[in-house]
This record gives sequence, structure tokens and C-alpha cells, in this order.
Amino acid sequence: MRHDEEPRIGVFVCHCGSNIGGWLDVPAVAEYAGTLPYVVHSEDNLYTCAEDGLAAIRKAIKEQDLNRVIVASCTPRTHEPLFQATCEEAGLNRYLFEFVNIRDQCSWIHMSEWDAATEKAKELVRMGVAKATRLVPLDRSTAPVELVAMVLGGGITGMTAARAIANSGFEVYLVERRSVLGGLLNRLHKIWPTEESPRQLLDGLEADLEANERVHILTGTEMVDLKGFVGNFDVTLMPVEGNGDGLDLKVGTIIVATGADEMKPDGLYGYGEVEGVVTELELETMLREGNLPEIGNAVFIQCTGARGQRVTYCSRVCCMTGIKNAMELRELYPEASINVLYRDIMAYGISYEELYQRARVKGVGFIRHPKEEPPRVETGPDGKVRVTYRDVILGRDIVQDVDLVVLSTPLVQHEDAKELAQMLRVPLGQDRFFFEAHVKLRPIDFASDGIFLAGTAHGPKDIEESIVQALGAASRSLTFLKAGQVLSEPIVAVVDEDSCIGCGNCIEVCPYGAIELKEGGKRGQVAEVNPGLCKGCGTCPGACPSSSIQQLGFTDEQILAMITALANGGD
Amino acid sequence: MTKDESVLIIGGGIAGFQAALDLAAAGVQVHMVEKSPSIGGRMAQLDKTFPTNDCSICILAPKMIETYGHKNINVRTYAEVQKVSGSIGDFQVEILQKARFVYEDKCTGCGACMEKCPKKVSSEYEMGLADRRAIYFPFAQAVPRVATIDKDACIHFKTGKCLLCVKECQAGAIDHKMEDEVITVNVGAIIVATGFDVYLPYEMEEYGYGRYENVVTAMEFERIINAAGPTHGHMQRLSEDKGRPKRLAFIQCVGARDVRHDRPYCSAVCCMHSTKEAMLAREHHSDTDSWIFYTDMRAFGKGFWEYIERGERDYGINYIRGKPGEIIEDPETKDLILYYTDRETREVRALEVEMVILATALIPRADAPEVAQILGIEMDEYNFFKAPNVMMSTDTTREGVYMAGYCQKPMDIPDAVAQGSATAARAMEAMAQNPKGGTSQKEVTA
Amino acid sequence: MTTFEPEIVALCCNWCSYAGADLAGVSRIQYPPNVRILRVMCSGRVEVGHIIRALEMGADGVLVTGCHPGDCHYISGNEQAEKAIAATKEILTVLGMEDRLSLEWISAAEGQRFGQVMTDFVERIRALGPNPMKEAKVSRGNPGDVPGRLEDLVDRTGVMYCLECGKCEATCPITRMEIAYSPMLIVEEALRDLPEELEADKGLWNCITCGLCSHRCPSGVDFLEFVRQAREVETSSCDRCAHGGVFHALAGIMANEAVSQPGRLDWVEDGMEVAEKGELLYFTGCLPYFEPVLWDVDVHPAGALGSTVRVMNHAGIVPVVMADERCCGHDLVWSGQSGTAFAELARLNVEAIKATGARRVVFTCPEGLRTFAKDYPRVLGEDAIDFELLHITQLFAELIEEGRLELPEGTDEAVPLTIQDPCRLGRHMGIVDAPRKVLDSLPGYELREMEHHGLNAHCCGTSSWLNCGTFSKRIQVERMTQAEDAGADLLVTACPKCFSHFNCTLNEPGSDDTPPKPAVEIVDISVLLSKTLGLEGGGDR
Amino acid sequence: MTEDEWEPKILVFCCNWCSYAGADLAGVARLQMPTHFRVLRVMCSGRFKPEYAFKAMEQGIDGVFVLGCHIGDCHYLEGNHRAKKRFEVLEDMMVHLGVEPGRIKIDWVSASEGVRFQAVITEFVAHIKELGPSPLGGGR
Amino acid sequence: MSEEARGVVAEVLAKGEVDGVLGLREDEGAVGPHYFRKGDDLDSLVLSPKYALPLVLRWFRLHSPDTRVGAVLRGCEERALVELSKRRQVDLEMIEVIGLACTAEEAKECGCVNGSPTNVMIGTPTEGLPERREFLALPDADDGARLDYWKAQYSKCIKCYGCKNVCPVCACEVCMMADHGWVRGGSLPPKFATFHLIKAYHMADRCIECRECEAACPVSIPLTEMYGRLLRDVERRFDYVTGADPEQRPPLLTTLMDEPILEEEEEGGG
Repeated sequence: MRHDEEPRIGVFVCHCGSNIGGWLDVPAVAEYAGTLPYVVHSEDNLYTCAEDGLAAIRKAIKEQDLNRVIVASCTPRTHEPLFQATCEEAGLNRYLFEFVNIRDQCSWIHMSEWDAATEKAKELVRMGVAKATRLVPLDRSTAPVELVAMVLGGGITGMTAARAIANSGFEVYLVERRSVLGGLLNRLHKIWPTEESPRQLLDGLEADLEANERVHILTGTEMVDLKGFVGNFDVTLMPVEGNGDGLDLKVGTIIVATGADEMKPDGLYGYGEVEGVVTELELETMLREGNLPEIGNAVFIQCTGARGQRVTYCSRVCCMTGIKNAMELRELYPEASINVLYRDIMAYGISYEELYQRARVKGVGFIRHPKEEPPRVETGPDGKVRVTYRDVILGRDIVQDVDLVVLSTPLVQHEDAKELAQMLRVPLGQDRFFFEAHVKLRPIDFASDGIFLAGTAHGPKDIEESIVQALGAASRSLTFLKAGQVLSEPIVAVVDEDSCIGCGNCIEVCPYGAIELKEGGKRGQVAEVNPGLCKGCGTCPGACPSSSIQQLGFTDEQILAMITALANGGD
Repeated sequence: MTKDESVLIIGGGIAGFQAALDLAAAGVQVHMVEKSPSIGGRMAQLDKTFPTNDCSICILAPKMIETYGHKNINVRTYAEVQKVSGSIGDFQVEILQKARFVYEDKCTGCGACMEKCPKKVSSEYEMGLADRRAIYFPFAQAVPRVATIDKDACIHFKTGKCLLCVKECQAGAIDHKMEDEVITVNVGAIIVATGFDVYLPYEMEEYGYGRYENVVTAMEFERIINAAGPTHGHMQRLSEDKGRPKRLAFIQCVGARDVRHDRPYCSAVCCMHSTKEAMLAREHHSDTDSWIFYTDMRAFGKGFWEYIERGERDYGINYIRGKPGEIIEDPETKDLILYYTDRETREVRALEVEMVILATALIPRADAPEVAQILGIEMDEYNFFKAPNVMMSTDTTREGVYMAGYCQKPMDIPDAVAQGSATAARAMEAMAQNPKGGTSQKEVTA
Repeated sequence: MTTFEPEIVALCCNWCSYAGADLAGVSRIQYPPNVRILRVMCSGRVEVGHIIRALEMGADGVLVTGCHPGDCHYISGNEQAEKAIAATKEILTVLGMEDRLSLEWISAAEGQRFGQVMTDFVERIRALGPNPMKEAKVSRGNPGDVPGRLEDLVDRTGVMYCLECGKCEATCPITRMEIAYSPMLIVEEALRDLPEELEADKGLWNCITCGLCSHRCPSGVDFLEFVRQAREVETSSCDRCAHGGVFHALAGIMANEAVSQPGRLDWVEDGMEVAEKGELLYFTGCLPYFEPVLWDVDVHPAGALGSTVRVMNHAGIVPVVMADERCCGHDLVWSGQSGTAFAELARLNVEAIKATGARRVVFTCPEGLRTFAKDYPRVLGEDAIDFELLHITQLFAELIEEGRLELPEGTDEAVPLTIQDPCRLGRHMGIVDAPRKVLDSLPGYELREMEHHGLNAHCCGTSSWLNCGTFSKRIQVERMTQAEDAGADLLVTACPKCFSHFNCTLNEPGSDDTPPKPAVEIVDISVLLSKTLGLEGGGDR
Repeated sequence: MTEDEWEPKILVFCCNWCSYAGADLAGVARLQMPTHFRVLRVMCSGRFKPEYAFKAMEQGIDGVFVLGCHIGDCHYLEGNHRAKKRFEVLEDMMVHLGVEPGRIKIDWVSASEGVRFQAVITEFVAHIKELGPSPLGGGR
Repeated sequence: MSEEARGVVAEVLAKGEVDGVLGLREDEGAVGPHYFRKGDDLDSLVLSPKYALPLVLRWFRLHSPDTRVGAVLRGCEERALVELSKRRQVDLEMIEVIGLACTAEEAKECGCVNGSPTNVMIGTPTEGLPERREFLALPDADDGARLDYWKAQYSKCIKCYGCKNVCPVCACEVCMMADHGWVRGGSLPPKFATFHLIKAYHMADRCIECRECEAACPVSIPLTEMYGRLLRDVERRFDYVTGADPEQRPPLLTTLMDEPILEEEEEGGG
């Protein structure tokens, strides 16, 4: 069964439970697929991606002697590798496969238009079939991986990741902008639940890193340029101050552990105008430096600037920080009345719920205020701060003059994160934190291979969760480092030497310098593509006036076939 | 160094998959042991997952298949770990491969035997809402798609007769004389990722679970709205009218944050999955109204709070702070009346709904104590596996044994996945530091 | 040695006897100064409670004077007085104090008679000697052991665990009718350290201590204990006690060791075998006093006493009954008046029981059982109670199980009945199965459970004779309706108080627009059992 | 084919890393949009060449929409730069040709902008509906 | 003028800096490109009609890359040469341009602004038109009149590929206009969008407005009315004039960073 024989296409249309089948006529799409040229087999299945669906594909390939397979279901971004592997298992080259997205880009976005959605699914399948007829078998190539990792950000997350990689036997560069490791933890007074000072946690870690000669700690340094791809990134590092000479590195994987800042809630609850209104970290700084004034009573205001006030998200850790510090004040001043004004206490899990209970037992007051009626803070009499808030249970407003108002504000992404994101070619989410590959199943990966994410750079989380993600990102890096090589998709460019005149347009638009001129062709010089460097973007065929250079898997012929299939609809 | 490295993973859920796939990609040999006949874990029972409302099986199936098919991962289903000895870098593990009375390599998964088998028992996968036969797959997308005979249910093992399934099976894959066997494997590290059970609130009489048919747990509701579930995705009541419930009430923290039933902890995911289920109910039928009764609306993860606000804004979910005091069933209509306090007017109100979904506590597996005893690791007072160093939540009390997912503490799927990868890193570190017999890396880095 | 000068209280009706007294004065008729006259508009105004509390406070004698029959300015006031005084005499006969009370009719014109009556009564009391309550060492007042500060109370009762989840609010039968009251609100007031708001009537005193909220509270707040102690902190007066605070006063009196109760065992009829010493003691509680105190609501729970003994005798048990059994003190504990009186009652009762050598003490009233089991150890020490405590239904269940009560064969007739689980038996003590075992074994009856039963049962509306008001009545009507809805003809009670409260509401003369009363008959479980065994002579239902 | 029967046929080029992922996110968020567009996935917006627009419109496609990564976000560094420049020339030609320039459009949608994808698609489809069938279409 | 040319060529050949000079030769009434070597008879050298000599020069880079060649080129042809050099088709160092200035009439007829090459050796340099030629006024676009105009023009096409063949900058070996994948075969006139407009798009950053295509077009389709306008747009948007500066890279190959689009918002000219 060779590819250049006449195409024998099998089309498998997925119900995806009710996600597709519930919103468009899947059987009709399968039946329509059967009528298309070169389609010799078409069926619909409840879950094509499940074992029975894959078994149906394997069975059809063998029994119907298929040399092309099309699956119409969800999105290639998550399921293409699975179906390609299934084709390979059944003896069919994995690139004689075309994916048609009729769920995320059809059934789910046209839920009230059964007929139009079914019609659209049919046309998408027709486009898929048109492309499938012009597919050719391809083979993946492997590229070596630089057995060195790099971690951006020297907080608890970055340090943990670096140690894990080094302990597994690989060299790692830990790059930190500031002059000292530790990140946000340096600004904490005590950490919960161990009640130890952050230094105790950091010192042990820092000692391990310094002792391990596979770890290279580069403080006061930042990345200024990045080229290359998973397995071999070319990184340019520069010292933050002064004009010391830069450092060029070749690394296999990169872990983004750049952390986050505490939001300064200017204009909220009198912050910045009323004396005695501080943020959690400012309180912890006072506690750490021992210059906290005498506290008769204090009020903590949770969710300052969060959940719709300034940012849209809940910052996960400010409730616990608030409660920890409220208990700290109760400890220092047992007679002080400490009240926490909250909307919802995010004391999730076991230890946080226990801390919340211990705070109540210790006498910390918890008063819930409705979202629509936030507390009001203004300068009170004789140096006090007047807080007016509504106690829903008592059903009336309460006015308190306190010595201190502590605002629990959310963690926010660094101001200049956009620059780093662009250098890394990774997106930021709506909440400006780094946007991971899949929120549920690939939380610490980016869409582009070889770059991983951990800690508060991914979003607000506590120390233990940051350490888990740090270890996770280390493991993700180790899968590349220990494998030593990386498989690259064969969707690279190829040159038709008969028609290429060596004009060099393609060379000029190639961002990776993957094309060079060599002797040959009709005009004595032709372009030649180095598959190892070519990352399969397809910009060069876009610049070639004579279609001499093509991108495998996305050739002009295939794209034109899809356009024509779409255009002449009915006929 | 990597050639003879191997790791045992107990539990074939999403955390186990991530650990297994990371280790396998890094060239480590993985032995995965799963107690039930198919891998997939709890996530396989879910209809959708928050906050993206992705179809759960759709994002899980690829992981199941990739894990089962991976050359470096040896998956044993319907098997349990019996004994563990040795220490970090060099554990000897005895695995009991329970007889499933079906030859894995012969069975094609056609399912013909199941039609013929006369014996029906309640299906654990369907949370008891539907039956399965004595010979069965736990669910349609099971991996491996191999039948299994439940010895306690099968008539043959009682009367010596029947064997209808054997007659039906063209592949000749069924053999009632198969026996349990014990396999020993030698591994450098062990990862336990056994997940959780769902607390069934029979003892909370005020909510009438077990007495009123239309009071269900959240996992049961997930099965009801699942297209592959007992009702084929039709949202319907369990009372024999099988009517479509237009008004749903969700009660949070049932048996959780509950000192009276000595379970003071918060299960971390219920506020989210109740909102999800209310959204899906509205998606199934646009005239469905939902009320969620909560104490703290705990949506703290990435994109979670925006999800809750979308639930309120776009799906019309009514969020009411305050737990209902009790539920009374109207004997004729089987509808349910909830008594709750309206926080603003402070009146006690009665809300009449057609179905109540209890977001019950999620608790460690019933056999967690045995697993802990076999592994020689300690548990905390609620039977979660204990992390001696709170900051290193992957490490159990025994060196070389790591843990991931809900068996360690309440967490959602992304945290379980991250911890899956984390235990893979810890295992690789452990094996690098304690190679079997080789020179310890320790001196180099000490 | 000085002669005993009795202190006498005279309650004189304004129109006749008071005028008579003035006439005596005008006529300069002399009579001993020991009498303190207290004017009431009519002798009918005098309640049992006034007389009992006067005696509790140490008055040596109480004289009630009113118009001659037919002369009453308010037509029938004096007839009421006659009945009240007769009921009070019944109580006092049990306490052996009946001679310290007397009722005399004196018209406005009988100045002379007034003087004579006074003189005779003083001499009579002088002859009787001083009221033993005079040197009573104990009082119902504030025990002082409960500190006044709310914050300490909060710490002691775990109220700070409250997460304001609202479940108690949505459970409480009172909140359902009166939104100004809710357990959570009281907790919030305590947490915010606002004692004055807590004390306001809508607060602490509405709670009927039925325990449903504590039973369901996920944070494990022991709300019952909080209310009990908060009431201690709040007050020692008895202005919210029902029936004029008679039961609380009787408890106060019985707490005085000097007071004996000669009439305590008058209820024992011949044919009932009882003993002074023995293995099993039957603690009757305040049943002997119930009927005279509740004379005006025509409620007869005392039938249970006889039935219980008859059943015991039928099973071959001769129970010990104590002539000097004192009130268990439950009503003091829950009305914030446990003071020193309660500790004394506990001591006296336990010593008396030990004196009889009894190893097992059986209670008809669950409130007594709970007080012995949970409150006595608090005042007498953990190991003070070294004998077994059980409720009568537990004994009956035991007897049935051991076949010592041959029940007649079943008849095809199956009268539907249901059981009211008393809060003190179910939620407080966790005893739910015993009454059901008894009822299940009774031929001719069929148990129909109410929606709310066992640990989730609804309360009969009030407890410890406190704050009996419209809420209690509505709860009682609602509860009896629930029994009717469950299809029961009989509502079986296992507590004399439930029995009394239900019957009191049933007996209430409703006006024409009040809805018809639930069609259920209230029957005490002991009486029902005794009747089924054919042991009842005449006896009350 | 009368006016009301005519349903616009629109071709949308989406780049795999940003706009295609944004389209998926719009689907996952169940953001509803008109059905008259078909997405053709390419690895990068740089793969688009104006010649496709001519081929498409010649065969009766009424609108061509190129959606790439925001400038600076391109997974392949500068693919979207090239697409933008090529597009400028194409747009000028449309003007000189007398075809409404609005028939073709280029815009940027990132992987996290599901809502933006819905907005630009809905707006473009509405605009094409307004413009009516493509005059280049050979009277389809 | 031919006389002068023959003299100049002779001098150049004599100087010996070039191995030969490419010019036009008339032979039995037919004019074609000829490579005059030192000592050849120059009488047959003529200067018109115009011929795509730049394309011929590609031969030398291919076959004898290290021979220096002289070439008699007009202004537009020199610009074509520059554009070809940017596509690596010719090596400017190896070519010495013998500039032939167009006469005023020729410049006027072409509407050419700078009528003469950089160093004029034959004829006298003319300023060319004071400012650029006016394009034909195209009908109004809104009611479709303009499109109808172009449809009408392009429908005359008989697919003779004359415009492609004669164009000095069309250096492709296989042209898209002849590729059945792009232009459906077997239909006259060809579908103009894939035939003419793709050509116009390719001309946008190459055409040097020598208008040979229009001259060659048997059905006189006003091709440069489209190409010219595109050139103006490219010039305005990318500050790029075809054939002007050999160092400046073609605009469609550079990124926005190094050559930003100047007027973003302003609509294309009429």
C-alpha cells in the first residue's frame, strides 16, 4: 500500500459523547464523508479517542487497506499525536493523517444552529479530504539536546528546580536578576506552618546549591536574548548593572520561575493617604525589623484589589497570610482586638482549615462583609484609623477606631513580564501571568516544547505548591535532558530544484538561517534547506514567487485543494 | 545510568499517569499497578472538568492510551501491591496479580460475553446508579479494553455451572481456572497515587441521603449528566417518575469542615465542581435553575473566580451563603423542600427543588491504612499519607517512597498533575543519589 | 429562751377582707403584729406559686382571705381561690406543711372576725413552730461559680469554632417563627462581647434547649452548654418561669435538708408492692406534684406512677421508692438558677439512693435521667454516681427481651400510633431504640414514624417550665399535626412533661375561629404498656 | 441566487500557536459565533500569501481573514511581520481593483484571547454580510 | 544616435576593461541581442527597439561568472538590472553599464521621470517628465464600475504570456501564471484574479515601469495602470523605489522592525 497509489481514505467522525453529537448531526457528516471522492470508509463513534475508537481505526486501516485517515473531532493541538500514533501502529505512515476540528471550532461555538453547524462540519470534512488526497508520507527527525538546563528566577521555586536537576546529574544555570537569592521569601517575617523564618528554609537550599558544582548561580544577571529551540537554545545573559561582559550559553531546556510582586493598592481603603494603613508585606517587614508600634486593636481587610476590584482573580494565599499575621499580632498583644473583614476565607485543604480554626480559637474576629458593601477607611480621631464595616449577622454597621489597618492584596505579575514573554515566545494570560499549555493537564508546560513554568510566575500559590511545581518543572526538563535527543516534526521546507532560480527570497525571510544557496539547478544556484534548523513555520513558501519551496504537510497544492474544496461547495 | 533505573507507581489516575509518562520519557522503566480492572482513576468518572469545561474523558483518554502503550511503562490492572521490602534505590515489591479469568492478550474487547452473562451487580464506576454484569468492563473507554470476571458475583464460582460467557466468546479468552499470581519487581523508588473515595452522608439524617431518592452526591450527578452514564446524559431524577429536574439545589461542605464527623478539613474542589455541574445543567436545558448553598465560596485556583462569576452572570446560578438546616421530601411528588436562612432578611425560607446534589467530603481510600502499612509509611489523623516535611509534600515518611495527588491532601487536577511530575523528579533524584549497587552520587554532591 | 414569733403573710382581697381589716383597725380591734397584710384585688388573684414561694422564703404561715362565696366583687374570683388553695394544700400535704396555709372568707363588715381569724392563725402557726426553710442554707440564687465575663464563657463552650455557616439558624424551630431570634445571632453577640444584647428577651430566653442545633452543628459548637451557662451569667431571677415558678420554688424548698416530704408516697395504692431497700430503685421525679400544680389545665400525668409500679410488680420486680426523694433540680439547671440549691439536691438524692443500697435507678422522666447522668457529676464529682441509670423504657425493653412480661397474643386490630422522642432522651442521652422496642412488641398497635423522629425529632415545645408562650403552643400544635399526618391515632410520650404540654394544649378551650385541634390522643408509654398487660384498674388513660 | 439565500463563505487562516489556540479557547468557553467561516490551520501567519486570496475569491469565497500572533509574540519570531507587509500590498490592490478592501482583513489573536477571537470573527462575518457576495466571484 | 553608440562601444572595447559589450544587433531586418567582442564589426549595433537585455546578462553569471561585461542599457533597464541583482540573478560588479539616454519623446511616451541611466554615455541626458505620469482615471470604485473596467480589460487577454516574457525583472524559471495548480488551464480568457492579479502582486516590489509589457500586449491591456499604482503605494508605505538603491532590500522580505510600514492608516490612492 504505497502512498502514490490511488488514495483510499477512511473518515472517522466523533460524537465526543454529546459535545459534538449533541450539537450537530454526526451520523449525517459521516454519511456525507462517504460520498466524497477517494473516501472508501466512513463511520461515526461515540469517543474516537477512546480505546474502542482507536481499535475501529486500526481495524479499518487493515481491512479496508486505507492509505489515508481523517478524524473529525476535537482539536489537533491535544489529540493529533494520539491518532498519528494509532495510524503508525496500524502500519500507516503517521503523516498520511489529517485532523478536522468540528468540536472546539464548530459544535461548541454554534450550539443553537444545528443545521448550519452540520453543514459547516461537512465542509470542514470536505476540506480535510481534499488535503488528505495530497498528503505524502514523512518521517520525524531527531536532534541532539544540550545536556544543560537553565532556570530563570532565583526564588524558592527556581532554587528547588535547580537543585532537583543538579541532583539528577545535569548541569544547571540559575539566573537571578537581584543580587541575592530568595525572591519574595526574603520579605516575609515568618512562614506557616513551620513558623520558621524564611532564612532557615532558604539557607539550607542555598547551601545545597553552592555545594553542588553542577549548579552555576548567576545573580545580578538577566537574559537579554534568546534564539534557537528545544534542545538547543542560544541564550545571551548580561549583568543587570554596569557593563560587565555578557555570557552566551547553549542550554537544552529553560524553566521560567520569575515569581510575582505584591500589588500596591493605591487609592483603596485609604492606602497611601491614611496613616496606619499598610499591606501584608509591609506589616511583615515591620515585624521582621521589630519596629511595629504598640497595637491596641487592628483590622485586616481581605480581597483588597482582588476578585473584581482591580484584578479579576482570587490570589489564593492572601487569606492565609492575613490569618497568620492576625494570629501573630494576637500573640504579641494578647489583649488586642483583631478583626478580619473577609468575603470568603480561602482556607482550602487540611492545614489551612486548621489554621483558620486556630485563629478563631485564639480570639481573632472574622466578620463577613458583602461584596457590594466594602468597609470604609478614613483618618480617625487622635491618630487612629476609623474603619466602618457592616456585620451582616447583627444587621448593622460597626465603627471601629483602630491602630492599624492591614490590606491583604493579591500577587500580580511583574511590570516588565511582557518583554521576557516575547523573548521566550510564550503568551501571557488575561491575568498577565504566564499562560500554560493546558490549564488542567499541562499546567507547568508551555505550548512550545523545552520551556517550562513553575511557581507564582504561573499564578498565585503558596510555598509548598511552588516547590511542587518547581520539582514538576525539573522533571519535565529531565525528560528532555535524560532522553538526550528531541524528536522534531517533519513539517520542514523542501526545494524543487527544477524551478528554483536561487533568488534568495526564502533565505532572507527564514528566521533560523535554515536555508543556504548551493550549486545546481537551472540557474546554477538553488536554495537548500537544513531540516535540523528548519522549524516548519512556512514563511519561505510565502515569499517564493514561483512556489519552488514548499512546506511539507502544508504545501501550496494541499492548501489550494482545501480552498477549492471549500469554494465550490455544492458542485 | 538510566538503563537499570525503575520505579513502581501505585494507582492509575491522572497523577500516576503524569509521573509515569515523565519517568518513561526520561528512559526510566515504570511498573504501574492499578487495583481496578481499568486505569483512568476518578477523572474517568467525571463528565467535564473545571474551569475550562473540557470533556473529562476527552483529555484523559490520550494519557490513558499513551501510558498503557508506552514501551517503558508496564501497566498491571486488577492487581495490588502485597509486600514491599528494601530501601531507597533498591526496593523489592511483591505484586498480587488477581486472576481476571480472561486472557489479556486474547480478549478483543468485543463485549459479547457481557450481553449473555445473567448475573447483574451494582456498578462501582456508576456509583451504584446502574448495574454491570459479573463479567464486565468498568466503563466503555476502559484501558485495557479487556473483560474481567468478578469472582464474588460470578454464578459459576458458586454453583459450578453457567459458563454462558465462555460459550459466547469467539476469542476463547475466558478461563475460569486462572489463578492469582504474585510477581516481584525490583525498583529504585515508589510513587503512591491512589486518589480518593467519596463520603456517602447516610449518617446526616437531616439531608435524607439514602432515604430520599432525589438526593444524590456530586459524583452520582456527574454520572447522571455524563453521555456515557447510566442515563445516557439525560438529566433525570432517580425517583421512578424519572422526570427532568428543572430546579436543582447544591449543598456544599456535606460531611466536610465537619467536626461532628471528625472531618474538619475542606475538600478544596467541591465549590468548583458544584458550579460546573450547575453550568452543565443549564447547558443541558436552558430552563434549569440552580441554587448553591455555601459557607465560603472557595474558588482560589487559576481562572477559578472568573469561572464562578461567569456561572452567576451567564448561567444564572443563585449563590446563597448559608447551609440548609434540613431537607424534607414531599411524599407524592418526591420533590424536596430545603429550609435555609436568607442572610439579608434573616428569614428562614423554604426552597422547593426537584433534585438536591450534596457536595460531600472527599476522603482517603478505604484501604489507605493497608496500603500505608504495606509501604511502611505513616498517615495523618484523617488517613491521608503524611508528609513529615510540610514543605516537601511529595516525600512520605519513608525514604524513597513518594506520593502524588489526592491521597496526600485535597487538591484539584492541575495540582495533582504538577505533583505527579514532582514525584517523578524526586524519584529520579533518589535513583541518581542511590544507584543500585553503583557508587553513590552522594559523595560527589555532599 | 425567747418565744417563737411566727412571720405570717396574709393575702387579703381588696373588696371584702381588706375592708374588713380596715374596719378592725377603725374599731381598734387588736390582733398580733406577726401578720403582714398584702392587698390583692381578689382572692382569685392568688396563685399556687405565690404561696409556695412565700413558704420557700421562710414565711411561717400564709393566710388567704376573700369574700364569702357569692359576695365576690368579681363574681367567681373566690371560687378560683378555693380551688387554688385546695391544690396548694395538696402540694403542702406532700411536704407536710399543709397546716401552714389557711383560707378564710371575711366580709367588709366583719372587722371583728378579721381580728379573730388573725389571732387564731398566729397561735396555730406558733404552735407549729418555725418554717424549716428559715435556716435553709442553700438558695437558688447566682452560684457565683460561673464568672460573669462573656469571653470566658465563650472560651469554655467552644462557641468560637462557629463558622457562621447558618445551619443552626435554618434548623431551629423558634427561628422559623421569630426571625429576631437565632442560635447564630446569640453566638455572634457573644463573640462580639455584647452581653446586654444577649440578655434582651429575644435572645437567650427564647431557646427551648431542644438541642437540634447542637446535634447538626458541623463545627461542634455545644450550643446547649452555652445557653445553660449564659443563663447562669445573666440572671438569678425567675421572672420568666411558667406556672408562677412553682416547680422552681418546690426545687428550692426540697433543697433544704430540713424539709421532709411525708406525703411523697401518697400515690402508692394498695396492691402496689414497693420497698425501702432493694436492687432496683424507681425515681419518680416530681410526678406527685404535677397534678396539683397543673390543677388549672386539667392534666393527669401521675397515672404513669401506678402503671409503672404495676408493670414492675407484674414482672416480679418490687421497686424501691424513697419517701424522701427530692426534685432532681433539672429545671433549676436550665433556668440559670442552679445556685447552691442544685448541688444540695444532688447530694441529698444521691445519698438517699445509696442508703437504699439500690444498684439500678430507673427514671420515668428523661430530664431526671439526663440531670443525674450529666449535671450531677459536675457538682458532685465524676465518680459520685456509682449506680446504673436507665430510663423506664429501657427497663421495659429489657423485661420484654428477657420474656419477663408475657404480652397477650396479637389481635388483628392494629391501632396506628407514633412516638414522640423526648429531647432529653434522644438528643441529650442518645436513647432512641428502647421506646420503639417496647411499642413494636405491643400487640394491637402499629408504629408509624413521624418524618422527624429519633435524633432528628422535633421538640414538644418547651422545657424546664420556662418561657411557655405562643411559640410553644404553635410548636405543640405543629408536632401533634405531624403525628396526625403520620397517620397515628395515638401519640405515645415517654416523658411526663411532653405528656403534660401536649395535653395542656389539647385541653385549651379554643374559641370558634381557632382551627380544630389535631385528632390525636396523648398516652404515656407506661400507662399504655400497663393497659395492654391488663393491669390497669380504673386508672387514667 | 437571490440576496437572502446567499450565505457568505469566508476563509480564515489561523496560525497554530496563537489564533488557532485562541479559536479553541473560544470553543472551550462555548462562545457562540456565526457559522459562515471555515478555519484553515497553518503553522504561522507567515505561511499566508496573497496569491491564496486571489485563488479563493476567484472561486467565489466572499472574504479572506488572516489571524496571526500579536507582533512580537510569533512562535517563529517574525512570520507575522511578513504576513502584515504582504497584506498591505494585497489591500492596496483591492482598492485599485475596485473591490471593497474590507473583504480581506488581517488581525492578531493570542492563545488566551478566546473572547477576542469571537469578537473579530463576528465583526468580520457581519461586515462581509453587509458587503454581499464577492464581485470577483464569477457570479457564484 | 546609433553612430554615437558604435563609437562609444568601440572605445569601451578598446579600453579592454570589459571582455565584450552586450547590445542590440540588426541582422537581416531582425533585431536581437548580440555580444560584441573586441574587434567585431559594430555597424550592425542598433539601439531599438527595446529588448530585455538585463535578462540576457543573467547568462554570463551562470556560464562565465568571472567575465566583465559591458551593456548598452537605458535607464529603466539599468533599474531592472538592480532589481535582478537583488534576486542574485546578476552580479553588478561584473557589469559595466553603458548608459543610453532616452530622448524626450521616448521619456514622454513612457511617462518616465528619470529618463536616463546613472552614467549616460550615449545620447544626452534628459530630465524626463517634470513629475510622474498621470495614471488613467479609473472609474469610481463604489458601484463596482472600477472592477467592471478591469474585468473588461482583463477579459481581452489571450494568455500569450507576452507581458511575462518581455519583462526584464521576471526571472522565474517556472511562472505561477503557467502553473495549472494556480491558473485553471483550458479557459480563455484566463481567470484574471489568479492570472493577472498574481502577476501584479509579484510586480509590486520589482516592476521598474519600463512598460515593455504594455507594449508587448497584443490586446493592449493597461497593465502598468495597476503595476504603477502599486509601485506608488510601495514607495509611500515602505519608502522603497524599485531599481533605485542596490543596497536596499526588497520591502516584502524585511521585518517591521527594520522597515516599519509608514502610513498605516491612510487608504490607498485612487
